[in-house]
This record gives sequence, structure tokens and C-alpha cells, in this order.
Amino acid sequence: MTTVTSLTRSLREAAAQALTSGEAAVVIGYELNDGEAAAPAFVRAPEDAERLIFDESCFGNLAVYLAKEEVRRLGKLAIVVKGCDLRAINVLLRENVVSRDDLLLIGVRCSGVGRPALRKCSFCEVRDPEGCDTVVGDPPEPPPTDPGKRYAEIEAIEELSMEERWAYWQKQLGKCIRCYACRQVCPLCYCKRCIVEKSTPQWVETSPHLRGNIAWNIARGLHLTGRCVSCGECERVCPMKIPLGSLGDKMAKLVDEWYGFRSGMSADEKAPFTAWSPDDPEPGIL
Amino acid sequence: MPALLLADEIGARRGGRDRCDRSDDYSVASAGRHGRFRCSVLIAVLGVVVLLIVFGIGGGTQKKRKLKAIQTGGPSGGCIPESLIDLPVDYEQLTQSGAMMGSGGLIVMDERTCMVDVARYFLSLLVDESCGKCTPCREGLFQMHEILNRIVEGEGREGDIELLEQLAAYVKDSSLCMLGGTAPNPVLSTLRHFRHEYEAHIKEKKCPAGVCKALVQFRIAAGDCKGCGLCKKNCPSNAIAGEKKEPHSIDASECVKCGVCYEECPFDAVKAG
Amino acid sequence: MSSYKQASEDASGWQPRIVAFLCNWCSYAGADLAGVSRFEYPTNVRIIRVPCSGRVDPMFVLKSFERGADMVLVSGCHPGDCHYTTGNYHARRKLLALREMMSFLGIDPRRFKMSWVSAAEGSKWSAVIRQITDEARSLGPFESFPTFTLQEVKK
Amino acid sequence: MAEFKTYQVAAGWLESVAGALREAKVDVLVPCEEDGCVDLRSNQGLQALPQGYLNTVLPVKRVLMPASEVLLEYERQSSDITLASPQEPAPETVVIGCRPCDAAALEMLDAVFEWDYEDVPYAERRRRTTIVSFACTEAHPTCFCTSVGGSPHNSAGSDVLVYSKSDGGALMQVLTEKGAAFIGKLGPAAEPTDAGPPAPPDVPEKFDTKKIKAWLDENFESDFWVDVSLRCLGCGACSYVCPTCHCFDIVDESIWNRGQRRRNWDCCSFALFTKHASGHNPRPVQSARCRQRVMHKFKYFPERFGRVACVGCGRCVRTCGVGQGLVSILAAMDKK
Amino acid sequence: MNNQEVEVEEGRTLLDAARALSIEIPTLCHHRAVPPAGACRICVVEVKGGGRPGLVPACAYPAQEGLVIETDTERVLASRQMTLRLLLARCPDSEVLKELAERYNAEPLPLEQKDDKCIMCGLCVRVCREVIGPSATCFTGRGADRTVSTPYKMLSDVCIGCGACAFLCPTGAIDPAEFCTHPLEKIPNEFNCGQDFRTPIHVPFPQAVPNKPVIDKDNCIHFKTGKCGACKSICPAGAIDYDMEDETVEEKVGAIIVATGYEMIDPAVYEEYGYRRYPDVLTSMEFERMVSASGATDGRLLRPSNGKPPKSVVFLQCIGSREEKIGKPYSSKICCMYTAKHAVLYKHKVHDGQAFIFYMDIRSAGKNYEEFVRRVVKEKNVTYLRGRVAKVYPRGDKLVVRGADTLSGGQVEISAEMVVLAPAMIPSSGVRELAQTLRIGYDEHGFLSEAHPKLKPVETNTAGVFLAGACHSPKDIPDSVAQASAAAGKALGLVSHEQLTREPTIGVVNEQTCNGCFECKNVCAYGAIERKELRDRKGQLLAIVAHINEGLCQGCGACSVTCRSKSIEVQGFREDQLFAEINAVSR
Repeated sequence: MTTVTSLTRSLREAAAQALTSGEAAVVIGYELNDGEAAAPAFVRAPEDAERLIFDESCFGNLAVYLAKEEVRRLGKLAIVVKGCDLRAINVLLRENVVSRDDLLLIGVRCSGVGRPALRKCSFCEVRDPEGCDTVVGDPPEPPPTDPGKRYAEIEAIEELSMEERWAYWQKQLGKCIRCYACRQVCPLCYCKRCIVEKSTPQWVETSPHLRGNIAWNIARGLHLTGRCVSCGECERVCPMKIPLGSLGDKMAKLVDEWYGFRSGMSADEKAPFTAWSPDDPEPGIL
Repeated sequence: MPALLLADEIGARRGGRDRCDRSDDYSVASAGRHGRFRCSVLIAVLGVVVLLIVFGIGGGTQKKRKLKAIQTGGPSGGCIPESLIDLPVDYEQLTQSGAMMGSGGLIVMDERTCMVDVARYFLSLLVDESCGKCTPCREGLFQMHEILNRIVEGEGREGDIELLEQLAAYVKDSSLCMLGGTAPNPVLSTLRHFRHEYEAHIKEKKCPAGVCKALVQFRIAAGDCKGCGLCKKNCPSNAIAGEKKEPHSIDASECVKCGVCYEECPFDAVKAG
Repeated sequence: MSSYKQASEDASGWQPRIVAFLCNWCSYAGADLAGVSRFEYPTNVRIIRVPCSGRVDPMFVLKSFERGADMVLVSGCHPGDCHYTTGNYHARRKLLALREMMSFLGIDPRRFKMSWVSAAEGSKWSAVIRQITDEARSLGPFESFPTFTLQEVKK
Repeated sequence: MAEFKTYQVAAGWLESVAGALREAKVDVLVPCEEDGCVDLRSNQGLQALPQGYLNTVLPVKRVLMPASEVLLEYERQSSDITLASPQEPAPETVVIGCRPCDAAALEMLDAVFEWDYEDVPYAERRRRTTIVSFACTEAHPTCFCTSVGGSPHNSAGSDVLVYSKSDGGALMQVLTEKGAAFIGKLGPAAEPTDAGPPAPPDVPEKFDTKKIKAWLDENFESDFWVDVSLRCLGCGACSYVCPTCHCFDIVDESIWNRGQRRRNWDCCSFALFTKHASGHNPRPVQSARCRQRVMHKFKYFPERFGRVACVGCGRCVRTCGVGQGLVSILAAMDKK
Repeated sequence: MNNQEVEVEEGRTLLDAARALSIEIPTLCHHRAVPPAGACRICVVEVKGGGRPGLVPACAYPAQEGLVIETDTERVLASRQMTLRLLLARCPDSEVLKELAERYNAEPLPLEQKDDKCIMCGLCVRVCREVIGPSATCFTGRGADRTVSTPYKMLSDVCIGCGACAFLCPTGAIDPAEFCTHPLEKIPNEFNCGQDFRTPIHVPFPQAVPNKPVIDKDNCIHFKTGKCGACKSICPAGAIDYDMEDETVEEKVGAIIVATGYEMIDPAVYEEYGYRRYPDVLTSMEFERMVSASGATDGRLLRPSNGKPPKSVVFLQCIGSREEKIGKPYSSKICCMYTAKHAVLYKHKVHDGQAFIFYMDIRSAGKNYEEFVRRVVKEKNVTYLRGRVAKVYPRGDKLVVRGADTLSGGQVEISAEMVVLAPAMIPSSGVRELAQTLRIGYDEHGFLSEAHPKLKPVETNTAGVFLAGACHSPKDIPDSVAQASAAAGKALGLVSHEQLTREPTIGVVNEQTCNGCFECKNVCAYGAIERKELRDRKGQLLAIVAHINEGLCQGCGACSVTCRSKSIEVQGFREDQLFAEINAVSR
């Protein structure tokens, strides 16, 4: 715990510094919510920096706020990022959602969050965020699990027969009530108009029936292919506990295996869906 | 025959020509590399007449032979004839007469010296001295030397003298440094005072002094020969025959024109021509 | 009975319905050539002409299934021959991703086909259609997919 | 108006009554746990109720007002068009094991759907649905029913209120005719008793709705809204899990000659909720939407129906992915 | 000078002064690139006043205030004459000297004649020491024995082989190859197919445009060693600038015409023809250069093996073309005609020579082409043999060409002194990269694709890019010129209008919903996606969104699919249109 408190202390210092120096108008970080788990905090005055904390309850990916209109109105943004969150920010930078100049990155060295630790943390390779303006915290412990195991969950599902998979997903996607928490919490779902909101033509039906839910989740899955950084937020916030993360992971696995691409590792990569190579794999094309 | 080398004193060398008037004596050094010269060193006062140096101090010519010419000033110096024997030795006078003070050397030559040969000899030194940078000195001297060579070889042609003069003037005028500027002097001075010798060489194919081997025949004047046998003894090719006390004679077919007999004969019975 | 599947189950028996998206420059011309060259192939295919296979959005394919297609085919120029130089490369990545996701969700990926048919390959076109039509027949109606159907309507 | 009794039943009552009801082709909905979430499910081989479950993910609302329902269907053949409404009426349904707060919420839904005119599909289901709610034996920190005029033993909206006993038996308080009919299904197993209900668990009051109403009356325009809404991501989770939220969207899904008109849940947190065809949006930003949600529940609704549109089930607090606690917001207003 | 006032800047010489007055003064040992020496004395002039009178070398004598100079006095002329005589006596064969002697009528004198080439001007020594640097050469010996040589007359390892000495030598007396340890590499003349050599500074080829010399950096001593720099000091126009860099010039243009031309396949891959193994086997291009008057042999046709004119030549067509397996399937088109031309040229060069042509088919479609071929056969009696050649191999100093004559149906063996191959035409190397940059198509061979084989043979898939010549397909000159004119016309047609007419089926961006992520930009094969700033009335930047350049967009729709917010529609293939088509499937 002492490391965490010292971490929190240096975090508050960094935030206060950013606010006093005017480098940022607001620091997006974490604060204790009703004395319970951490929740997003928007610190606008140096003295309020004392509200900020960082502990293993800070699993939320704050990058989602970078695209929110009312947050941007506050002025130049500083944001507290874990290595995994930084991957999302890299994608946002590449896609011109934010420009690095208007952004102050306060990196946090992280040895895993969540009680118990989230699955993504167990093989996290980006515990030490790179390319931030300031980085706080002690050097992180190495991940307990071999990063190669990253897609273990997916492989488990892939091993099922097609009928079993269909049954599984029919049940899971059948639960969806289309609250769009998955979309709203996703840092990369920043579209001014989501495809599901396009009514002429209506590619994705808004009704929460299986047909609409499949269309919605496939559309979302494909729109995130080569972009999803597997932060797992969608799965976390889903009130119906649908294993949405595995959809993103599946596509991450695909682009990793087929195009040797992993999203968000840098800001200047080209997404798989905007790149091509003559010798891309094309199994089963007649 | 004495070779007298005049030299003005060190200070004068350093001070240059203008201060030499005040110097009144010469340091004299021995030198000479020609077997036929006898060298001696003496000191003389600037302005003393040649006559005095040669006959007074120097002791005259060998065997009292007739004085022919005096060469002064080192290789690029010039020759003055016997007629100017009373010329005072100083810079201006020497230069006017076509010679020069130069190194201060003074060579006395008697009637048995060929002036063409002398010019050729000095020029050969200068050709070697030339650095070869500028055309006149390099090519000009070379050509003049060639011409003199052929004259003493008896192959002189009509116009060689004019050609020599032309080249000499050119070299003097156009050369880069003073070596070239003075190098023609031996030729020019000899031509000035002994042109007839050149002409003799070219036209009559004769060397009046009997030096140029290609042009001389040695014979013994029976009247003068006492039959001492000295010549016969010294002849390298046994070309001389004759009994003691009898006039000797030279077999021209055997004679190599070394001139030993000519030199050695105490009675000057050996004649060149 | 309003689902087209039931509707199509008339005396002649069920016929698979195949939606084919053809790029204008290669496959559409290839299909054309097949016709001109009098190559025969089943009539189950409904052709939708698009400028380029790169114009085919995965949503088109999905919507075709929703609308009751038993099989969807996207056909374009051979790699490297794209009239728009790279359209088919983009199509290849996006549409194969769709197929992989379908298979992950347990939606039979054999229902979705891609092919490269050039303007000169009339024979290949008819061969492709014959092949996939047979396969569609053997697979039977795509019932597992929640197509657009009405409930019993009370008259 | 008949006087309703309280009954006492022994362990195993649930199994027997469920069985009996199923015999009678009645749709029985009970909380079931799957993939870590408890929800009402029907027609399952009834397992034991999940032990000590707090509440179902989705409220009873979902039974009477499904997330998506077909309002009508049409089909066009050349010129003549067939219109149709869904074929069979809603089945007889008994919901067993919901919480008093959810049941109480039905009164708000009733108020809305039977307000100026009767909403046929809702009313139909309401008539055919019996609510057997289980009184709470413990409270969760996020519960605040007492702050909005409810209680762990609130009987409002229920037909039967069940006080479970540790031995598996229960005390059943019948509240309506439907409730009496339900007890009837138990037959002799249910013996009338005079025993009173146990003491309810303590749920601390967190704010005063009167003071909040007063503050809301004054503060439509306030920076407070922006500050508290910064976190809000604008998803619909809180509304969808809310027992009283009842906004809906009507969509047509059709293909070339036929289609469906559906009623789906909608939510005032969505950016599109108020977007006009013109493109104009009266609530262009999230703060306006958050305000609307609070205003609706604690100002407009009370003004119209004399009670707040909140039963304090605490789902919104528990569900929100970014810790956007309605309670803390209300408490903050209370302080002002 | 010569009674004319002349002013030259401080430090200039009398020679400069004279040149300023365009008074002609001959020089031998002087060169503006090299410090003066005043050695040859040909440039002597006479100082009449203002300085020590006498003859001075104009090249070295500094001009001074008040000098009075005569450049043509008797004395001067006499001196020059004698200098010339002497130098001529040394170098009787020197053209320069002869020419000067002529000018100064220096009639020769009976001087000792030498047979030397070097006039001891020392330019070589000085340029090497003062300009280039290594001091590879020097004078050895004195006086008449003076010669130019290397130190200790040893082979020089400091010589960098720049050849400046040889370049400056007025009498061509010096050749670095003789004293340089490492032989100077000669640069083959690319234009003449390496049949002769060129200097690092060269005009690429006759009629080059612009017809100006260029420095070949790879071979230039200055760029290789930082030394030399002779050309800079020599160039009177001061046109040489080593600091000049290749620069990328950016131009906004309305149209691009691609005319990258062609290359020829390397016939050496077909070993049977013995190209590169036997010197007398040439490509048609090498033959062309050899018979060209501007070529390496000044138009003389000579066998590389022995430099004699070939008595018989066999021409082989279709080397690598019309060859499915190991070559190119297409016909190179031009070979039939130029081979016929070459046969005629050969006949003109070698009247009694015999010419044979092996061909597959005579492709003489074109105005007067067939007539020409006929004439070649009849009047020039060139022997045409229909068939392929199996092998070319040497016999004695000749080559034996063994092939089939399919008309007579027999094997033929021809003993030839020269064999000329007509290799297949292939697109210029690097054309693929260019095509990808311009986003235009190309076939498997690398020939650029036209927009439509019949209706748009000049256009490409990318609007505004046109094709001309062999980059598109094998073409002869008239065809290339025709296509080039058409391309020029098309280009002018584009830019000469107020507005551009395009197909309507192009993309349109919905600026309200565009996220400005510009993923569309990455997939656009035409660079048609531009950034557009949306501003409010006050000019406040609201957003940067994608904008499609209607002139460039070809309507492929890749952007539309890539756009997640569905903010790009392709007119004519709009989403609602396709949606309706898909719906219709359910009928």
C-alpha cells in the first residue's frame, strides 16, 4: 500500500503542477466515489488535486473522455493514463480525435488493477507507459502470465463446435438490451453518428431482438477490428454481463495473426483496414 | 702559365660594387682544375693594370710564350685580348671590354690557346649550370654548345658565327635569370676579339693555336730538332721515329694528336698546323 | 406464411437464394462474358453490381442474410488487377474479417463466399456459381440465422 | 372490499405452487442466476432461488413493458394491405420473488400507462400478471427506498408480499384478489395466521425529496448540472435497469412489402432522444440530459402524479460504469 | 600598352591586361587554372617605361601603375621567333608549335634537332601540385637534361588519375597511365552502348535537351576525392558549381503525361545466341549506335573482335518476344521494321556483304511498311529466313548461326561475321513504382494500363494522367508521336476549360457526421481526400472534415466502406440504393 500512497502523492503533485503552470485546464484522473471504488475525476484547481488517487480500483479507461464535447470545452486536457489506456490514446491520436499538442499525458506505472486483478492485467506488456509527458510510480512488476496466453479465452471459444458457439452467442447476445453502455464507454466509439443511429438505410436495427443484436455487435466488432485495444471496458459496464470483450479480442487475434498488427502500440501505425499487402492471406477465396 | 685569381675582399662582396672603390687589396685563393694551368694566388690593388699582374706579380707566361688573352670573371666572364694589356682592373673597364670582374678569377692565355675551344669549354660549364626552366637558357645554350662543338670538330658551317651571335643575343635578352643573361659572354667576347679564329676554324678548317685536334697536323721542323728524343720517349703511340742527334719525324698515320710532343719539345721544333 | 423461405417452398421444391456482389470491371464483365459465351450456370444467383469489391460493406452481406439469402458471394478483380488498383485488397481484409467473425459467433462461414473473377473468365464465373449453388443446396436453408420474419398475423 | 388475511406456509411451498401454476399453463417467472446475473426467467425447470440475491438485474418493469414488443404488423399484396396485431394475448403470468421496490414501481408505470388513456398492451399484461414479491431481509449500501417513501417491507404494487423464514417456510401477506387467487393455488398448505411480519432491515435515509424538489424548482440553469454530468457517458444503462423509467421509442422494421411496428425501450440520456427531424436538438449536451433525468423523476413526475418517480432500488448506482451515483447527486442537492 | 590605356585589378598580369585589350599574346606554359611560371618565354613583351626596361613574360609580370608595354616590337618578335625555333628544334612534331611558328613566321634555323614531345612548359607539374594536389609529377635533371617525370622516376601511387596533366598538356606529351600505379578506370559511354568512353563531364547524348554537359558525380574526381576542381577554374563562364544539389521541385499541375519509354530485355539470358560470350554478337541497339555517324566508330561498321567490316551479318528477330515460356508473350512490334532498316544500312556500309534475317512473321502493318520490306528483299537482296535459331557458336574467327528455315523445311547453317539480335521491348525499370505513385494500373509486364482498350487508349484510371509511347505498349515512332499528340491534346483539353467535366458517380462527404479521422484518406487510391475546415460565421474553426476532390475521385467506394460513421456516399451506388437492391432479394 505504501507504494500506492506514494504513487498517489506524486500523481497529485504532477496534477497540481500541470494546473498551476497552466499546461492544462483540467486533469482527468480518478477519485474515490462515496468512499468506495474509484471513479473519474475532473480536477480544475490545483488544490483539488488532493482528490486524486491511484489504486487497484482505478481500472476505468479515462481515454473515453478525450472525445466528449463537454469535457473538451473545459480547455486543454491533462489525463492520467495507464499503459493500457495509452494504447487507446494512441489510436485517438492516429485518428485525429485529439492532437498530442493539446494533450498532457500523466503516465502511471501500473502493476495491474481490479480486485481481483483484471484478466487483461495478468499478461499486460505495457505496464510502463511510454511517450507520456510525465510518468509517476515505481517500476512495475512483470506480468505474472505469459503474454502469449493473451488469446487463451478466445481459443477456448474457437475450440467449440460451430453449433456450440452459435448456441453460446445466441444466449449471450440475446440478453442485450441495447443500452449502448458498451459503445459509450468505449474510447474508440467516438463517432458523431453511430452506424446504429443511421436510419436511411438502417443497417443495424435498433430493436433489442436477436437479429438487431447480432447486427449491432458484428457492426461494432468490425468497426473496432484493428482498433480495439482490449481494455475490456465494454464487458465491464455491460449490465447484462455479456462477454463483449471476447469479440474485440477475437478480431485483435485475427489482425495479429494475419497482419502482424497490434493496435495502439504507437500513434503512427496504419490500421489494418486502411492498409493492404498484395500477399495478405486469403483462405477460402475462390 | 699562371692562373691568377683575383677576389675583392669579403666586405666588398657583401657591400657590393659601390664599396669596392674603397677596398684596396684582394684576397686571392688558389683554384683551377685544368691540368694545363699552373695556379698561383696573389693579392693586387684594385685598378692595377693587367700587365703588372701578369708579368709583374704573376711572372709572365710559360717559356716566355707570347701572351694571347686574359679571361676574367669566372665561366660567364669574358676574354680580353693582349692588345688591352694595360687595361686597369676594375669593374667598369672590364665590363666595357666585354669581360667582367665576376668571381675575380683571371686566366692568362698564351699563343697556344684556342679561343673557340676556350668559349666551348666555358659554355659547357654553363650548359650544366642551367636549371632548364626557361627556354632560352635551356635550349639556347644547348644549341650554342652544339654549334661550338661542331666548329671545334672542324664541321663548322657558313653562318654558324651569325647563328651564334643571334642565339647569344636572344639568350642574353630573353632568359629568366642572370645565369642566362650572362651565359653567352664567353662566346660573345671571344667573337668580338678573336672572330678570325672562328673564321679560320670554319673556313680554313684550321686551328691556329693547334689545340682543336680535328684541325691540326703535328710535324717536326727538321731545322729546329736537335734529336733529343724527348718527344719520342713521351709519344703514347710510338708515332715518332728518329736517331739520337738526328732530326725526328712524325708518322701522321700513327699520330693520335695528343700533343705531348708539342708540349714537351724544349726547342719548339714540333709545329702545329 | 410470409418468410420467403416458406414462400419458396412450392411444388418445385426449395431453391437456395444467393446474393452476389460483383465489381463492375472484372466479375460483372466476367459474368457478362459467361452469358455471351453461352456458359450455363444455375439461376439462383441475384447479382448486385457495385463499382468495386472494395465498395462492399460487411453490412451489405449481413443485411443480405437478414433478408433471407442462403449464401452471399462477393466477387472482384484478381489481386493486383483492381481497376481502382487497391479496392479488392481492402475488400479482402474487411470481408474476410467479417467471415472470421461470423465463424466465431457460430454463424456458418460457408454461407459467405469470395472469389476473384476477371473480365476474361466467363468460364470461371459459371464454374464458381455452379460450385457454390451446389454447396448452398447441400447446406439447405439458412434457418439458424434470424432472418426478417413476421409473427403469425391475425386476419 | 374483502379483508385479506396473512398465511403461513412450510418449506417447499414455492416448488409446489410453481408446479401447480405450470399445470394451468401459467407463465411463472422467478429469479434465476446465470453467468453471475440474477434475472427473472420463465418456464425453467425451477431450481432453488439464488440464495440471498439482492435483486434482479432487470426490474419487473420488463415483464409488463418488454424491452421490445411488436405493436402491429402489415403486409401488402398488390393493392390490399393486411394489418394485424400480435396474435395471442399476453399469457397469464405470475412473478415470484421480485422485491417490494420493483413492485412499488408498478404504481408509477400504471399512473403513466393508464393516465390520459389506457395503453392496451400494457394494461392487458398488467391485468394478467400477479406479483408475488419477497420482502427484503437485508439492505445493500446502495439501497435508498426509505429516502423516496418506500421501505424494505413496502407492500405497494404487490399482490402478495412474502416474508421468507430461515427454515424455508414463509409468511404471506395477501394484498389483492389476485393475491388471494395465488394463495388458493397453494390449497391447504397455506394456513391463515395472526403472526405479524418481522422487523424490516434498516435502510438509512439519504436525502429529503421535498428539499430536492424545492432546489430543482429554482435551479434549472446551474453549473451544478455540468459538474455532475462530466462523468456521464450518456449510455442508457441506468434507465434500462430502472423500475420506473418507461420512455419508449417506436420503430418500423420492414422489407419491401411487409413490416412490423415495434415499441422499444428508450432513454433520455441518449443524444438522439430529443433530436428533431430538422436536426435541431433541444438537449444538445449531456448535462442537459442528466438534468432531464433528475428533473423528470423528482420534479415533473411529482408535479403530475404527486409522487417521485423513484423507488430507491439503487440499480442505477450499482449499474453505472463510471460511478455516476444518483444518490450522491441528490444528497448534494439536499445539502444546498 | 601598345599606346592604349588599360586598367586591370590589383594583382592581374600583363597578359590579363593584354587580353582586356584583346591584344593577342601567345602562351604555352600559361593556363588560367594554374599559377604562372614564365618559363616558356613565348609571351615576352617589352617594358618601355615605368619599370626596368627589357623583355618580361606577360603571363607572370604583374601589371603596375604607369608601366609602358610594347607587345610587338622587333625585339619581342625576334625573341618569340627564336623561342619557337628552339622549341620546334626540340619538338618538331608539335602541332601547337608549328601553328605558332606559322603565325610568327619563325622560319627554322640549322639547329640541332631533337625528337621530343614535351616542351617543358611544366603545366602538368604545376597543375598536379598547385591545383589537384598530389604532386605526382615533377621535373628531374637540369638544363638540357631536364625532363618531366615522377619522383625517382618510380610509378606514382599518389597519382589520382584525374588526367588533368594530360588535359592541360599543349603537346599531348603526357599520359598518366604511364606513370600511375593504378590504371585510370575509363567510363563507358552509355549512349553508345559502351562502345567508346566518355569523361565524367559529358553531354549525355547528341541532341540532348538541354544540350548541356553534366557532371557524373559517381566518376568525378572532385566528388570522389574532393581534389581536382580543374573544370571549375577552367570554365570561362564560371558555370561549374559543385555545391549544386539535386533538388525536388514541387509543381501544381492539372495533368500528367507519362512517357517513360522502354528498355530491352537482356539477350544474354538466352545462352544459345551467345550474347556477351562472343564479341561479334550485338544487340540491334549496339548495331544502331555503331552505324550511326555520331556513334563510337563514326558510323564505320566494324567487328568488335577484329575491327574489320563484317562480310556477312545475320539478324535474329523476336529475341525474348512472342516467347511464352522464357520470355514475353507479346510482340515487340518494332523489330521487323528496324531490322529491315538495319539490313539496308548494312548493305550501304558493306556493299559486297551478305545479310540474313531470321524472323517468325513479318509484322509490317503500317503505312508503306510492307512496301519497304519488299524492297529490302528484292532490291537489297537481303535473305529472309522464316524460323528460329537454335544456336550461335564460333568457328574460327567467324560465328556459325544454326537455325531452321521452316519454309524450305530444313536446317540452315550460316557462317556469319556478325550477329545482330532484336531483343524484346520491356518497360523502363522503376515504372511500377511510378505507376503506384500515380495510382495507375500496369500489366504483369509493367506496361501501363489505359483506361479502356478501345475508347480510352490515352487516358489512365487516374483522371488527369495520360500515357504516351512505349510505356503503354511496344510502339514505333509514328504511333508514339500520335499517342503523345493525343495525350497533349487531352491534357490541354483538361486545363483549357473553366470547369472540369467528370462522371457523377463519385463520393460525397456528409460534413455533419464526418469524424475527421481521415481513415478514408488512407484507402483512397487517388489521393482524392482533402482536409476541409468547417468554420462558423465568426471564422471559428468548428471541425476539420474530409472533402473529396471531385476531379480526382473515381468512385470506387473504398472510403465509404471504411468510414465507420457512414459519412461518405458514392453517388449512383448510395447506401440506400444498395440497401433497396438487397431488400429486393427477399422477393
